[in-house]
This record gives sequence, structure tokens and C-alpha cells, in this order.
Amino acid sequence: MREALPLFPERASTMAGSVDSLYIFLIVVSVFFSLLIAFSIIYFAIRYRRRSETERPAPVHGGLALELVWTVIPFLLTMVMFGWGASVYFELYRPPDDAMNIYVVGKQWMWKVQHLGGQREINELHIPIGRSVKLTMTSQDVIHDFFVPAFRTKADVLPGRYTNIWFKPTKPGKYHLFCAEYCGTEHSGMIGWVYVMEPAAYEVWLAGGAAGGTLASNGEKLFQSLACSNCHRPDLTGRGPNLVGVFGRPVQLEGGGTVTADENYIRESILNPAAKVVAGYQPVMPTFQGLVTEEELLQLIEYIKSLSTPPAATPAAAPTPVRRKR
Amino acid sequence: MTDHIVSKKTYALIFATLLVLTGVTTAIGYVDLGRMNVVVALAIAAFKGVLVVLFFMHLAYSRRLTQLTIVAAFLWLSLLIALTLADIWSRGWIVGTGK
Amino acid sequence: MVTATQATRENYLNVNYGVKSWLLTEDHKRIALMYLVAITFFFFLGGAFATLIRLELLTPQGDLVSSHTYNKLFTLHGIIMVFLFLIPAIPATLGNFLVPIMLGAKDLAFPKINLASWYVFMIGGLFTMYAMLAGGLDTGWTFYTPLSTAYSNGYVVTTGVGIFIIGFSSIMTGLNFIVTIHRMRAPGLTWFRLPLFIWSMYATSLIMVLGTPVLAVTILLLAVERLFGLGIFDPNRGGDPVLFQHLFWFYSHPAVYIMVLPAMGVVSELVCAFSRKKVFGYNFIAFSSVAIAVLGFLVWGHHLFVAGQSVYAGMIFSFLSFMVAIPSAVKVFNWTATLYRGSISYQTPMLYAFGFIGLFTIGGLTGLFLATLGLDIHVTDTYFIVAHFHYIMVGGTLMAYLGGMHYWWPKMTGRMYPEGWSKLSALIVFLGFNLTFFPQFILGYLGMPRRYHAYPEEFQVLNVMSSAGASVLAVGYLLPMVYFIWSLRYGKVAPDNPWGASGLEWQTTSPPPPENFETTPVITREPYIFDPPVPEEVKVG
Amino acid sequence: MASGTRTLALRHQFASAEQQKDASTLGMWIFLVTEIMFFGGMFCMYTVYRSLYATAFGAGSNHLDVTLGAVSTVVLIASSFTMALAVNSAETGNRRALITNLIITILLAAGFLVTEMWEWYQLHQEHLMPGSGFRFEGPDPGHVQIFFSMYFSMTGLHASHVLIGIGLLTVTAIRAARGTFPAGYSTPIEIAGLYWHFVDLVWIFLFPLYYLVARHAAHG
Repeated sequence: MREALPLFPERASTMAGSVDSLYIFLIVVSVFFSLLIAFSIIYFAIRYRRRSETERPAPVHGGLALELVWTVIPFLLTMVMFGWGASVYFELYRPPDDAMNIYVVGKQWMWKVQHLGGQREINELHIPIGRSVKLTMTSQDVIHDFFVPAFRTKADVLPGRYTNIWFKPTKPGKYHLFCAEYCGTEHSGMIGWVYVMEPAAYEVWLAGGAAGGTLASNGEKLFQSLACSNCHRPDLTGRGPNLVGVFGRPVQLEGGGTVTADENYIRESILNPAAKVVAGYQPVMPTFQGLVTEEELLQLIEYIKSLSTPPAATPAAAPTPVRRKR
Repeated sequence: MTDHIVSKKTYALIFATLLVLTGVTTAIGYVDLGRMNVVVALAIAAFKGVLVVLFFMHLAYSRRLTQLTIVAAFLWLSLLIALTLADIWSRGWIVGTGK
Repeated sequence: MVTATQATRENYLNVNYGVKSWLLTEDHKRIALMYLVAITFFFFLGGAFATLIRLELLTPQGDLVSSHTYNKLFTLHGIIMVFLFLIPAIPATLGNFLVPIMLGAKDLAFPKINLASWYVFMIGGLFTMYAMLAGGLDTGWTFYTPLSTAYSNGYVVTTGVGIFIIGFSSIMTGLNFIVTIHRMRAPGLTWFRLPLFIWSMYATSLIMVLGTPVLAVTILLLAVERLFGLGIFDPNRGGDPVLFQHLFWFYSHPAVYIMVLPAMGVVSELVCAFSRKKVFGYNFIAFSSVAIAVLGFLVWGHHLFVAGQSVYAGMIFSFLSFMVAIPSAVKVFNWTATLYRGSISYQTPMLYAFGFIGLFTIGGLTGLFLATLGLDIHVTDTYFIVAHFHYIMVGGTLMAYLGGMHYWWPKMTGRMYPEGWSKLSALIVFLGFNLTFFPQFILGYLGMPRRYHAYPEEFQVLNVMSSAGASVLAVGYLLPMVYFIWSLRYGKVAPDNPWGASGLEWQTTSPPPPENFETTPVITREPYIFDPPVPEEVKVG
Repeated sequence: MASGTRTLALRHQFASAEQQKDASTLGMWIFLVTEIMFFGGMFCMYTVYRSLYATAFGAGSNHLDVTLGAVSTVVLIASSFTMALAVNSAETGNRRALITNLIITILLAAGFLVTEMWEWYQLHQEHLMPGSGFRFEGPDPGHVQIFFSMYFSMTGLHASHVLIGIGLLTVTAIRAARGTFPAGYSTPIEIAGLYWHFVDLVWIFLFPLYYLVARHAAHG
């Protein structure tokens, strides 16, 4: 099915084509200039080769016009590259709003994946064809990088923060997943496979993998067992702010300023509660640093997210229950 | 170049100004100016620094090249800080919260 | 050995003898040779690591060495080649030798600092060697946190100290060059009469002086963080590992220009000398060097497009990165135009110059791929990057370095190298280089990540091609080593100006006298003016 | 620094005494440029973290002793002043005054170090030295530790410069006492002075950036 010596990896996402077009444009420009330079040099070298030891060529004076031409033309070309490249970049790093969320935790040297339905995998990622998938990723030790050549995208996976990539697979198959940021001894062993599946097969896979409740429901259990619910009540009576409907909204901070309650803010608030305190509350929350794993953090975040999910936007395939009250 | 000898009187004047400014900056530190505290503190520090460089270090009487050298250094430093902050401050602007 | 013809003439090599006369010398020419010996050693050491890397990558399984050893190999290959070979390569050898001579000066402004820089370099090198022998280092030459601060069990601190020390030798050299170029020019030698090599050395020195301290302080903090757990780069305490990358690349990206600007300077000299023509667009080449030095400081963020840097900062850095491509392109066009209506000879240095222009063009153009945001996402951290920077650093810097060594070898040693062998080696290097690194572009686009000890089988064909090329390349590098040493004893005695080149260095004797010129030269005209030939030289006693 | 042992004698690579002096001074200024970038890397980190963790920086800052900070600032400025007087004495050929001023400068520098060590000792007693012994009772200890890490790194680097300065000034004073510098030959003093004023300059910025972050918050 593949040629003996392919020049392109498989194109298996909506973005692969745009990246490849950009690549081909740059190759055309590069080949043109390389050949221009190479042929000029070869031609001049032969045409003006030294014929006698005593010859002294007449000086040729530089031309401002010529200098301007070969300054302005490359400049214009690079601006095309810049504009085109920036727009592709923007698309690559801006997940569409309807993207389905999957959580990834990297550690030396494996990838741990959690699906919304509670399915977990290691070094494998199963996704359906034709759905936008957004990965929210973090690392529990050093910097890793989630790289799927067939999707033409990658992003570093950082400890202490969430980064994202997204893709919309277009072709069923099994594709390489690499760690692309050097992460220590078994860096080259931190690889896996991405399986792009037909929707029906994907449903079958989902059904087979779910055990022990959805991500949000696991988060909710944690929320109870860590006693978060003692202070964060679904009304204004708690010592901590009410978390219902908070996700994705701007939050007023004590001492001025606002912050959007995104994944990174919730993460910070759990691990470092005093860093950005909500206006009107005391910094009384203890830190949960060392008490929750990266995966549990993601479950808690998913639970808090679920408190804000309008029912309409609930993804169809992932059975995310919206349980506000128990 | 620095054949110009700076008089003791000039030095004493600069010294006195520096002392006064140290007092002023410390005092202002106790007044709540909100965000302006940093600005005022840095402005005073920069002014003190300029006095030291111009008079104690004779930059006011030095060659143009020397003056350029030192300006270039601060320019470079501000580039380092500005471009780094360009990243730090604009993180999270794009990755919308999705749903 | 001193032959009869040389014995009568006092030069910097025969003015006195003995180990002490070298180790305590303040003569920039001798210090240049001491640097030459040191960096040649480091080059072959780094090359040995590269050989092992390429051998390991012959097969997809990691079967030759363990993954831990492999990681140490590429880390040490990187550290040695970058800090102990490429950065000092041209400035500390050719630069040290030529800057005072090209300026018509007797020495650099601070000869003692120059000597000290060599010792500092050696001490830093020894620290690094010690770390290597004691157990090595496996962080990659980039020392990314928190791998280097908290997870690696290698000799991070020792190596860090080594690099910190080496940085000072680089600062000393840069400082010395800047002051010398400003203050020690011969009478009549105005800025626009300077050879382009001097302009490039000046631009290089600016980067050394402005950039190196930032790396030094970053490495220092890294070491302290590792020793005492400061938390500055520790994400568990709110430290930002990406901040480390900012500060690291603030130096390490301009460091690429420390490597390649001198190479451009050398090539400007070679192209003029072997086409016997004044360079086309002198002002444009001169100012483009300075423009590269300045703009080169503003583009470091293009190493962080996928690193968690903000998308908007990415756009700023991408734009600035394209800006820095323009002066490089201007240089290539001007060199090519210089050949027009020249009198071109194909002696070895010119072959290297042609090779440089070709390989640097490919390296530079693939740099555009990496500055293009949408494309960089896919190719960064893959073999595409590896290929790109080897085209710049090996195809660019090393080709120019070898070209320059051949060109000035007669001046430095008073001996000619064998022309036939050197042409052969230039050809071997060019072919071997392309065979080694061109396949890596394809590998990279196919998605093979860099720093992989084992890889999927479908990448094997290209890896075997690359390893085969590396063996050819090794021969190409060993040959000059052999015939240069051979020529010291058996080479033809070199005339003062074997190439019929212009330039002050060719007006003094080969090798030059201890203070470079019998009398301080006075300069009355622009560079690269080729006088009609004088009748075959009749050397005076 | 740039001056060798044969001070007045024109070194062989220079054509004139003026060229030699010009070169030495320019060399020193370029050295200071590298110093600016050296400290600059740390100022950059400081700016980033302060902008991210302003509250924690305020909390950390209020654990520093502002009186000690202000006193050391005054001491250092005074040493800069006496250094300037030393240069003036050298230029006017007054050797006695030169040596006296140099000695006062050295003593003030030592005084600065003593106050700074006292501050460090106090912080150590309060378990505010970063590392395994670090303990901070208030909110947000992680970010407060970053404040103290930056504080100790920057003041530590600065203190090492003060120490080098003391060495440099001592050597200069000894050479002046031995009569190595002929009357009116002030280049080595000026160069040492440039270095010393730079050390002062750095502290002028360190003082408000560390001691005066949020004083108003601490005392109502």
C-alpha cells in the first residue's frame, strides 16, 4: 500500500493537506532559488574561468537597483510564507468549539489517555473518523511532546500546565504516535499508536472499555472524598465559591483583576489555592499538591466542567452525564 | 576623552541627591499607589542610575562610542525582557475554553 | 624543520623555541595555533561520538549501545561540537591570527587577555572532559528543565560549570576583537576599507559580548537549582520551564550566527581572491553582517513554536525570523554576482567556497521552512531540524573553516598543502555531506523524531544512506588532517602571496614576523583591488 | 583588569599612550556591557515571576528588613562617592587622598557585605532560605520560595561582585601606596572605579525591586 521510498507521511487529518500544500510551496520556492544560484555559479565559473595568470578583470560596480531587486523579492516571498504559515498555525492550535475532549498525561516513558466516558488506555489512542478531537495534555514529570506525523501536528506536554492540540481524522488506520521532545533514557520507547476507527467500530470499542464510571462521575466521587464539597457548595453558603457554571467564565479576583476559569486556572486553584483567590473569599483552602495525581486532577476538572455544560453542547458520542445534584 | 576632571563639588552634589532619592523611594514605598508603586520605584531607581553612570562613571564626558555602547547594552536587555514578556503575557489568549 | 631559505628570515615561529615560549606567548599568531590544536582535538572527539551515533542508527533496533549510552553520545556530540569546536572554530583560530594582521596592527589590544582566553577555554574543556569520563551527561546539549534539574542522573553541574567557563573565553575573545577593531586600525584604514572578514568578526564579537553572559547566568541558575532546589524552573513550585528555554535560546540562537557569520566573512575573502575581483556590493555585505547580528537576537522564540509559547509571541518571532533571512539572501546573491566577469580559478579554497554557497543556500532555505509557523509544527523536533542545522553548521561553517584553513595555511605555516589531495578531499566532503544529511530532510518530514535511539523499520533505508554518507564524510575530514601535518615538513615553501590575492596579510612575509609587519602599513585605498602581477618573486635574503 | 603590571610603559602593540588609554577604557566598558547582560538575564526572570506572582512577591518582600536594605544602600552609595573622590585625587595627583579614599571605599564595601550577611543570617533563622529547609507559614509558599530564590541568587551574585571589587580595590590601593602610578596617571583607578560604580548601579535597582514591593500592605 505504501511506496518503497515515500516522501510524505500519510495524510490522515483535515490539516494534513494544508500543511503539505505549504510544504510544497516552500519546496518550489527553494528549488527555484537553489537552482538559480547553482546554475549562475556554474555558468560564471566556466564562462569566466581564469585563462592566464596575469589577467586582472575590470571591476564591476555594484548596482543599487539590483541590490534592491534581490532584497525586495525575497522579502515579499517571505511575507507570503509568513502569512500563509501563520494562518495554518492558528488553525492548528485553535480547537473548534465542537471538539471532543480527551485527556492525556505523559510520564517517563508512557502516554496515559483518559476518555470522557471513563475509558483509559496506555500508549494507544482510539478515535472516531470525522470528529474533531481536542487533547488536553499535561506531564507528571519532564517535558514530553505529543506528535502524530499523519495528522501533521504536535505540541509539547508540559509539567504544571495544560497544552492542547486538536485534529479531525479523515482516514481510518493505525498511525504512529511519537514523543518528540527528548525526555530521558527511554525517550525513543515513548511511542504508541493512534487508531482512527469507523464510527460503528468506535462505539463498540467505547462500550468495551468503559469501567468504573465516566470521567466526570469519577471526578465527582473525588470531589466528595477529598471533602471539596464541604466548602464548595452549589449555593452561596460555602466557605469557598460556588463552582456551578463557573467554567469558562471570567472570575473576579481578590485584590483586583480577573481571570478566565479555564483548565489551567482550576488546576492552579487546586494545587496552589492562594495564588489567585476569588474576590470575597478568604485564602483558607489547603493545597492539594501531592494529594491528587495528574489524572485525578483531570477528573476533577472534568467534573467542574460538567457543572457548566449546557445540555445542548453535550457531545453525542461520549456519554457525558450532566449530574448537577446527586 | 576623559581629560575632563569632575570636581569634588559635583560629586558631592550627586552624592547628596542619591541619598535624598533613597529616602524618597523608601518613603513612597509605604504609600499605597496601587500599580504606580512599581513605576515610581523604578523611575527613581532609573534616575539614580543615570546620575551614577553620567557623573560617577563620567559617561557625560565620554566619547560618543562609549555612550553608544552602554545605550546598546540597555537596549538589548530591554529586548530580552520585552520579547519574553510578549510570550508570558499573551499565553492562554488563544486556546479558547472550547465548550 | 627549518629549511635554508626560511632560516635567514625571522618569523613568529622561529623567533624562539621551547614549550614555555608557546605556553606563555602573548603573540596572537601563536595563540591562534594553540587554539587550532585544541579545537582540532575536540572536533575529532565530537566526530567520534557522531560515528557511534550513525553506527547505532544503521539498524532500527537499539542494538549497538544502550539507550542511556546513546543519549550520552548525542549530548556530548552536541556539547563538544557547539561549545568546543564551532563557536571558537573560526574566530579563535583564523580570527585570532588574521584580525591584527588585516588591521595592520602589531597584536590585539589585550594580548594577555587573549592568552588567558585560551587557558580559560582549556579549563572549561577539561571540566567538560572530566564530566564525560566520570559518567557523562544525558540531557541533550539544550539542558531543558526539569529533565536537567530534577530527573537526569548525569553530571549536569560539572558540565554546566565547564560551559560557564568556556563562555568567558568567548567573551574575552569578543571583547578583544571589538576594542582592537575600534582602536588599532592602521593609519588610513577607515571602516569602509576594512576587509569583509573584519566586518564579520566585528558582528560576531557583538553577539559574543551581548549574548554569552545570558547563557552563563542561565546555566549558573540551572546548576544552583539542581544543587539546592531553588524552584526557579521547577513547575511544582510555579516555576516555568519555558522561561528557561527563552533564556537558553536568547544566547543559543545568536550562537548559530557566532558560527556562521565568520564563515560568511571567510567566504567573502575567498570569492574575491579567487575571482580577482572586488566584491559586488561591499556595503551591502558589510551591513548585512551587522543586520544579522542585530536581528539574530530577536528571533530566538522560533525554537519554541510548539513548546507552550503563546501563539501571538510565535507570530512575532516568526515574522522576525523571516526578516533575518533577508540579509543572508543578500549575501548569497552578492557572492554570486562577484563571480560575474571575474577571473575564476578552481584552487581548493575556492572549491570549498563554492561548496559553502551551495550548502548554505540549502541550509538557509530550509530555515524558511522552520520559520513558517504552520510547517514548523510538523517538522520541528524531527530529523528535518537535524538536517537543517547540520547544513548550516557543517555545510556552512565547517566548509568555510576548511576553505579558510587552506587559503591561509601558507601564511600561517609557510608551507603549501598538496593541491591534488586537497581538491580530492573537498570533493569527498561535499559528496559525503550531502549523502549524510540530505536523506535526513526526508526522514524528518516523514516524522522521525530526533534523539531517537531506536526507530520504526520504515525509516531504515534513509538512515542507512545517511550512515553510509557519514563514512564518506569521515574520510573527507581525515584527509586534510593528514596532508596538513605532512605539509609542515614536506610541503613546498610558500611564497608571500601564493594566490595573487589582495589584502594586508599577503603583503607581509609567510610566515609573518613576530610583530606582523616590518613597518606599520599605511592604507590608501579600498580593499580587493588587484594590482597587475609583479614579475615572479625574487625573494630578498 | 585591562591594566598590566607595566603600567605607564607603553605596551608594544600600541602606537601611543592615548591609544592605550582609549583601548583600556573601551575594554572596561564592553566588559560592563557583558555584566549588564549577565545580571540582565536575572532581571528578566525577576520581571516574569513578579508579573505572574505579584502577591507572593509582596508577601516575601515584607519579610525582608527594609532598614537593613536602606542602610546598605546608603553605605554602597557612599562607597561610590568615595571611589569618585579617589579618581579625582588620582587625576589631580594627590596620592595621600587617593589612598585614603580607596581605603574608605574598601571599608564601606566591607560594611555593605556585613549588613547583607546579617540579613541573610536572619532569613536563614526564619527558614526562608530556599531549599529543603524552606518553610513559609502564609499562603502560597511555592511562589514565595521563588521570590526568595530570586532574592538570594541576585543578591548573592551581587555580593560576589562586591567581593571581587574589594579585591580589585585592595590591589589598586597597594599599588598606589607603592607609588606604581605616577602623578596624573589615573587610568587604572578610573577603570577600577568604573567597575565599582557598576556594582553600586546594580544595587540601586535591587533595593526597590526586593525591599519595596508591597511595604504599604505590611503596615496598613
